[in-house]
Amino acid sequence: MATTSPTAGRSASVGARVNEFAIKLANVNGTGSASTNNLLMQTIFRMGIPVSGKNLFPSNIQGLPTWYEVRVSASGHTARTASFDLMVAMNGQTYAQDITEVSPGGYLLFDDSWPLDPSLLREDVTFLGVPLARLCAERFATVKERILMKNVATAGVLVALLGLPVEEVSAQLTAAYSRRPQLLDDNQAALRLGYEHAVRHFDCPLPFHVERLGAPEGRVLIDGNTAVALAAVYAGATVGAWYPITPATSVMENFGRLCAQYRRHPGADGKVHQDYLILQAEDELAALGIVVGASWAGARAFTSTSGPGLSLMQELLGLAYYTEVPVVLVDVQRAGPSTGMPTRVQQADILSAAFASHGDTRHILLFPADPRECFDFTVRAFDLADRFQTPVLLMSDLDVGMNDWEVPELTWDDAYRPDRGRLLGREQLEALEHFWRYGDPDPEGVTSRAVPGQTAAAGHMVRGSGHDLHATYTENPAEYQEVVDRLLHKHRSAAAHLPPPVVERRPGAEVGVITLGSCDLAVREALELLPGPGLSYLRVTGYPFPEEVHRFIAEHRFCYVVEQNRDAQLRSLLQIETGAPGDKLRPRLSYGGLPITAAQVLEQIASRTED
Amino acid sequence: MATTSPTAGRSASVGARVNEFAIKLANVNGTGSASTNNLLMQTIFRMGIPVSGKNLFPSNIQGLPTWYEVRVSASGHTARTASFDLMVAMNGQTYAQDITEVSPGGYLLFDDSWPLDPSLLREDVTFLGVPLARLCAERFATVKERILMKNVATAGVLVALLGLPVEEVSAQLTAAYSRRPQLLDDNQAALRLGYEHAVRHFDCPLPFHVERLGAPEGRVLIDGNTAVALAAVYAGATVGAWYPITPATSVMENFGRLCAQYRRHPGADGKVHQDYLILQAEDELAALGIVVGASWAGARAFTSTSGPGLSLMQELLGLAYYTEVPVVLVDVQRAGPSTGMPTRVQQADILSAAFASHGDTRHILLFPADPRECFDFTVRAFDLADRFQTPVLLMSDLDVGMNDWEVPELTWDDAYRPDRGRLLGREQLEALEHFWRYGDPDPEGVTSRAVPGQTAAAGHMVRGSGHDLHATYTENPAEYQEVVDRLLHKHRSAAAHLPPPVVERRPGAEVGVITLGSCDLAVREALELLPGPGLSYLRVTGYPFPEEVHRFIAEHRFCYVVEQNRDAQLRSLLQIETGAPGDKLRPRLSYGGLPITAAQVLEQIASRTED
Amino acid sequence: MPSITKPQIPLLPLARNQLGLTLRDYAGTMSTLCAGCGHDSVTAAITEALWGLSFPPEQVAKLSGIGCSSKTPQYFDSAAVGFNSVHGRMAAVASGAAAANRGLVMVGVSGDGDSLSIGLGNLAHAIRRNVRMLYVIANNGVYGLTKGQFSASADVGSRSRRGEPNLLPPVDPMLLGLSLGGTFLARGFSGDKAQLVPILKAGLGHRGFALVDVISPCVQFNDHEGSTKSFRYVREHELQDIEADVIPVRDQIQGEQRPGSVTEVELHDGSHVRFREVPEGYDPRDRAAVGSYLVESARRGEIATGLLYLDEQTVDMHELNLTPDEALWDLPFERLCPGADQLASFQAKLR
Amino acid sequence: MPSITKPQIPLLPLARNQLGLTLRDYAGTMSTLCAGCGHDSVTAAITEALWGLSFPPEQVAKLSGIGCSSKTPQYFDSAAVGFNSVHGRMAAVASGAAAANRGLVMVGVSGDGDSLSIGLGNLAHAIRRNVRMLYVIANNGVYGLTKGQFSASADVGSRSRRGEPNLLPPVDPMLLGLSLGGTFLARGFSGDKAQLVPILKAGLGHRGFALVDVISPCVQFNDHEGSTKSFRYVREHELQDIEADVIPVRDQIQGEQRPGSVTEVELHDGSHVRFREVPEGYDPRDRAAVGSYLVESARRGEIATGLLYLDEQTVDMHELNLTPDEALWDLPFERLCPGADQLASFQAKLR
Ligand SMILES: Cc1ncc(C[n+]2csc(CCOP(=O)(O)OP(=O)(O)O)c2C)c(N)n1
Ligand SMILES: Cc1ncc(C[n+]2csc(CCOP(=O)(O)OP(=O)(O)O)c2C)c(N)n1
Ligand code: SF4
Ligand code: SF4
Ligand SMILES: [Mg+2]
Ligand SMILES: [Mg+2]
Repeated sequence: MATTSPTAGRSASVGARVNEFAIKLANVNGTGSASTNNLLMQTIFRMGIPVSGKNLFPSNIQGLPTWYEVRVSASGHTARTASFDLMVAMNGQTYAQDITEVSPGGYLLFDDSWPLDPSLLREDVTFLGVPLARLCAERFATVKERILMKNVATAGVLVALLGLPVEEVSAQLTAAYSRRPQLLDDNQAALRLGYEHAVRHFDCPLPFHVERLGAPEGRVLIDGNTAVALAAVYAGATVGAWYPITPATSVMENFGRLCAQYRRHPGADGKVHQDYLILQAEDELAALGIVVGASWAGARAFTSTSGPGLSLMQELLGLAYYTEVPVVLVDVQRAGPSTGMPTRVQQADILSAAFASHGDTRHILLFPADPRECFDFTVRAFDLADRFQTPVLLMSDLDVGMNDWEVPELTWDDAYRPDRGRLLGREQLEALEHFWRYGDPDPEGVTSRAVPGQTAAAGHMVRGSGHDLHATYTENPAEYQEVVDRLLHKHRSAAAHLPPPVVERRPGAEVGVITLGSCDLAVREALELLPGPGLSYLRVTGYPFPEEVHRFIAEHRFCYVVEQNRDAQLRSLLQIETGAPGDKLRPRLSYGGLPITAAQVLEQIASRTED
Repeated sequence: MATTSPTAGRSASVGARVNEFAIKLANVNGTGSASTNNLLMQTIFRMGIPVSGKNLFPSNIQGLPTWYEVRVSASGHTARTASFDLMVAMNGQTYAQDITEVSPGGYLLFDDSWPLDPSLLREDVTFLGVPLARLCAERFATVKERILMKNVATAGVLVALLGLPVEEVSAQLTAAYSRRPQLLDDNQAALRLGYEHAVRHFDCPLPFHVERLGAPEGRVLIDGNTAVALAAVYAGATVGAWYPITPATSVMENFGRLCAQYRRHPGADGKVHQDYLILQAEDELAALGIVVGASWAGARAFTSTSGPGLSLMQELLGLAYYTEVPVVLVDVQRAGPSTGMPTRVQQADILSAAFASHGDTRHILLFPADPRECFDFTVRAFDLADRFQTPVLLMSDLDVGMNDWEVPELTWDDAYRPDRGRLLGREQLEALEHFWRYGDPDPEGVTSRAVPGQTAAAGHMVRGSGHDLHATYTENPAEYQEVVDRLLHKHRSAAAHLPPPVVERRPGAEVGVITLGSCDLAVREALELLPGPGLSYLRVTGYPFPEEVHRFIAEHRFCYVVEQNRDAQLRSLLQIETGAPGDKLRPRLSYGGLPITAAQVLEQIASRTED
Repeated sequence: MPSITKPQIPLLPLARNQLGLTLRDYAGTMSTLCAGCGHDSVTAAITEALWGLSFPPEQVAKLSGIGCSSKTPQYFDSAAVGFNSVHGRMAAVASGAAAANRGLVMVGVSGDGDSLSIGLGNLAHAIRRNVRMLYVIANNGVYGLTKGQFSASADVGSRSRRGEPNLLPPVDPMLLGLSLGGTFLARGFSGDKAQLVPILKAGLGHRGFALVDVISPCVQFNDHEGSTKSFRYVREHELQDIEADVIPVRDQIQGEQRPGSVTEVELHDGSHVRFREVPEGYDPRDRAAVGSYLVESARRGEIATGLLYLDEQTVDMHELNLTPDEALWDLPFERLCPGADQLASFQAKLR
Repeated sequence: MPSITKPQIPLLPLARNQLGLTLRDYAGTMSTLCAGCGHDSVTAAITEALWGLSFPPEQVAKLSGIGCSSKTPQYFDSAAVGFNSVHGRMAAVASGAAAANRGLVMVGVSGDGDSLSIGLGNLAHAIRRNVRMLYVIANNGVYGLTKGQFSASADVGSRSRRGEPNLLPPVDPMLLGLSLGGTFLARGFSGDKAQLVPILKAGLGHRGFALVDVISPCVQFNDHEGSTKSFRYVREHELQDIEADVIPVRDQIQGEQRPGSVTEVELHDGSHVRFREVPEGYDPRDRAAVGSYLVESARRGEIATGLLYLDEQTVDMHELNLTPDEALWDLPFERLCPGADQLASFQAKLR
């Protein structure tokens, strides 16, 4: 990944731009800056202005650099950008790097309690010094208070600089700390401290700032992992098993919190009962083992993990595939290989997920592009897993999963009932002439399923070893093949049931762009900025690929395939499945670990249209 | 896979054919039939006639059906065949199936101590009844003797029927049991019993039989797992770690036996020392962990496993890839998915091996076609792993690994010295200006390596997390990418160092056949039998694919890709790597678990040339 | 014909249990293990225990990993649904099944390789979770199915068929279980059904994880001189300490009476376990003493058998997690899904 | 500036060891752990132990898994080559490194999550193999790096930051190690360097697997009221039983003298370990008694610290496998390769 040119994707100089700008806050982790970040995001969001926040945090708990990027875009371009109109440079360790990311004509806010190293100044940047540490030291007694309140004071400065409604911000603080009066006082005081200092010393607001557009009607700020957890509650999952791993941890932690909220009922005995069971397993093998066992016994069950966990789950994924046990696995992808960068994003588990496990194995994948799709696709994942009696992997990523995204409100149809597929109840089983676990397939290759504990006639024993229609062990080629051929047919049949790909054809476009997941916004922004007749767009939402994907590729002279990994994994899968030649699918890759920007997409497409 | 038509690949009726026929022995496992099988194979082999033996055994220890197939072919066609001139039907459980596999005009040998169910007779087959059980009951006292000796008596019958030199067979028994006179007597008696009965009652030899061609000069009968183990000894591996799994178990068991033979030396203390250390690990994760640790500390180390183990090794393979630690992993493939059919063959771990582990990870693979290549490629695997500081996976399979193959004698060049690549010794390290573990790459992207325990200047800490040139943790995109980009370059550079693919171009051939590993003989036989101008042939021997593979595909209008898996895994890898469109690479698949036959290849190619 | 006669599970065709079922109703398909394999006796004992406790055959869930031992669930209770999973993961799979449906009678069968090498971590944590199930280790000191490598329970000095000695100290599942807070630890011998069946019954009645180590000789690879898990060796060295007879409240089952003092413990399901303690004062509820006892008897080269440790105080996974009495998998969807209105209110906070 | 001041390893710049090196020569890079993290004290103690035993800094091999604790090998002995491997597999990777080069001073640092949950099986079997190494568990009862979930060593009733109680019984690595035939089991507290450094030295001198459990509080997620692994809790409940001072033959190191009876044990490297036993008659070589003692002290809510168990009779992995004295990795190729003639004779049998 080349460093992004500061001009691409944004206007070159910072004029008086209302509701179109980006700021970045550089901090040290563990010092309480997160609340400030949220305060800003929330306020802007509530003014009805499209906004996004990207949290770039280290794989460490305290003391290392952390950044928060806020992009405000009335035109709806809320993909990550890499050049900033205002840098809030609160971390000395990264100052030299941070200053380079300010757009020409932009601003840098720093703490002038200490002098700035003059070698770090830039001619084309306006430096705004505020003696934040000194102000806080004067106002607050303890070191801890000073560290925490400096963040709020900084927020106060930004409220003034960006034209945010200070009363609303103040009201938010009041709401947040209503039960802790001392903390509330401190917060309010710190906010004023920063705010008033800024108003006194600077021309507020800056040329770029916000102006209210309305209320965020029908929109919410939510992260993907929360959305997944909500979906698991709504889809009726009762068993969750997991092993902590960044950036997937909050999926199951949120599921637990939501279940505690919605699934605690008083039992017949008067005690509170919990209509769910979450097991923090000893490792990822056990986590998936538990899910397989629970699903086999009839529950909707799921696990969440990230790359290293996915690697550890390979054997059990193969088991679930071959025994035809539903599994929902949420893979919140991070940068690999190996432990890689646990707090950075990539979409690099695609091949590993599609073909997870040795032998001829293939799985259904879903690729959500934002938290709303995380919600919808997770519900869908449970239905697909049940219907096709097979693992379904929701391929989320750190950007979607852990950052707050502004999306249309999640909706729910109370008429929804789980599609449990061919899972037979006791009565159905008793009515059967015979029960063959892997016999009598429906046209899509699905056979009927019985869980333990029902009726003697349904007795059988599933196994990961070679088996025939009755689930009996076999080494007979024909009996063995009958089952694995059906598995392939079943897998292909699933394509028609996946969420349809998102397609936007430009009239006359000879060239297309194919992408997936969290690349969506950046690619769309890039396409708008691209000169000329424009490119058609297709966002893949799942694997196996529906017919529409094949058609799109066939229709275009060639397609760029934009994805966030080094090895062109989506492109590889497209090659295998569609048979398209390599020169029809041109990889455009971004894999530095930070969410992809329109500038990166543009640069790659614009500079190498020939190949 | 359609069932093989009995005529394809063999002449329709059984005439007087010398040194061109196939027989099959049906038995029950655990009854001692293996020694008979070996006796027959060995004798034919020593007569200088090309011969192959396929052991089809169940995943069980005692009491289930087991078969042994012997194919004799003066013309060198020793791939498995599925139609037999003589069936030795010693297992009542499988009789009904066995009778169907006899070629029209063929023979069936059975034990007529009991009457045969007349419904199982076939008009076009000659039935040879020998009262084996009765003969043995008369001659031997204990049940155990009777069971065992019945096998030898059967061998005696076959010696007569097939025209084998009875004195040579007898001499073999003498050599084998020289230290156990009672057993020897029994064996000789049983051999005579069967032999003489046959000579008395049948026209011996049968129309198809053997005639000596000479001595097996320069050829040996050996299985692939033994060859791999020998190579590990010869390449200087000192640490082996493994977890038992069929069909890989005998790799490490043989390594242990060979080391005990060649690597026990008296130490300075007068005690016997073992210049090797084999650890039977608690699981495959530990086995590979041990190999990674041993290699990191400088030893040539390796592990052997099969599919399920490969799945469990995914995470550590990614670690070795990213930390650039050499690993030699022998994957003796069996039929999947999941536990699959542990005693049946497939080539279905290709994708799982090539992209083993989450994130952007890819490995070097080698595909041996026979035990001799197992030997050569394993030595090469150690050199490649050291040179490219990365895992190398030898993709053997059950057919190559566990069956005896007749191959040219293994050869060894005493001038061979391990290519340890850029592994620096103490002096080299001390002479360095600086040691950067991942800096200063050579043109192929390889950097210098230091093992622990050498010199303070080389101190560093490798890690599976994001790192820079110094092996220091980083989350910086540019630093991170510098390393992973080099890894990709390194991987590609390895292509030129792999064993060259085996290519036979037919003049004017527009169509090619691409295959790999143990498909070799069957495909070659099929190509000879194919009418018309003929097809060019390429056998892939490794991944990443050398230039020649790309060229071959480009040169032909299209290629069939013949492999033993359901999902066209080699074809998929070829698509990804060469960019060839789907219709240029036409999958021809065989995956019932028995070694592929020429008839299967022919049928597939002949019946569907259009697609 | 040369085919091997397979051991059949001995049937008592006339005896009927409380459900009116005979042993045959709890039978599985024919075993494909080696003639004389100890595992077949374990199968027979499990069959008898299930029948004896009058569980509806279809209420049972059978689970296993991979190995000769792990094949055996196929050989009992064909009316049940079973899962022959992957090597070493049965404890995890069983935990999930138990989570989904607490009404199942969970029977897991594993081997020493399956449980003590590849599966050790997962077994350890299933013990900690106190998943309610009977977990049988058919322990032969070898990997039978892969042809006789030493397992982690092979004793030091034990010799393989090829004559190589085992070098590593054995893992004793009882000591291991004790160190991990196991709540039911018992050991039997496949050759002593009179002792084994009551132990299995007690395990099936235990409200928690019942770990039963059954010494089950491999006639193929570990039943020769030099092996410490052979029939002869076990017969000579077995130290029959404590016995447990389960007496379901529905019907008193009389076990063989043997001399010795008796401690009676009530299980949570209302049935009673009686210990006949050979050592004076042996208390299966005294963790520290049980540990010393196991260490000491191992040091004497003896195998302590019987119900060795019992803790009926610790609650099982479901009680711990306050799940309802119903099976989770079968809860009505209406009770699980908060509905559109709740989703709207939840999102009100996200604005 | 708002950056956090990191704890530095306290240096004694003037003191020199037998190689003439100062503590600084055994230092690593600056820690990035939280200010006040117990793990930094563990690092300091390891640094001091290595220095004190005068190992050449480059002779050390540092290994770890994944977690805050597993980051620490970076923070000592920069002259060594280290391997920060993957979660839970350090015991296996270390086994391999030790196999390849028996001359290395092997130091592994892991966490309770790394060792007792995901890595439990592999740790157990490294203990069985008796790989010669120092294996430190920096034990804080939580998963620090993933932000505070309970680990397998969290005590029952211990509360997370959010106030949720831990429900499962803790795994005590000492009891676990004992049940698996561990040969060196010791426990210290990161806050008591006077006791910890001698324990680590003893472990480094042990000819076998030295498992050292160090209670090392997480100031971020497990140092609040309700946690049983907090500084305050440990200080109040620690039961300092036995102490070990390593006295290398080259130079007598004086530990703090405390009252109590002394048992002197000679280690294989010729150094001596002395135990000051608080309980009358405590014998660290009596496996059964140690077990009861650990169970009993845990029952009293006390943490037994010190050198708790020692077995110097069992040989280590290399001795067991009869490997030569030289490092395997460095054996001359000529000694390893049988040569062309042998290959020909071998094949003579294949004809
Ligand atoms: C992941 C994996 N590794 C290895 C194997 C091969 N394997 C099958 S059974 C077995 C050992 C079985 O030993 P044990 O559990 O003691 O059962 P037994 O056969 O002795 O009853 C092994 C290693 C496998 N099936 N899966
Ligand atoms: C396979 C895998 N699963 C999960 C993780 C995420 N992870 C990183 S550290 C950690 C736990 C660390 O706990 P512990 O070993 O106790 O170390 P501490 O941070 O408390 O020192 C986990 C679960 C991972 N890196 N790899
Ligand atoms: S090999 Fe051993 S364990 Fe397996 S079936 Fe035969 S006797 Fe039983
Ligand atoms: S989170 Fe806890 S364990 Fe991790 S560095 Fe901070 S204090 Fe230490
Ligand atoms: Mg076993
Ligand atoms: Mg911890």
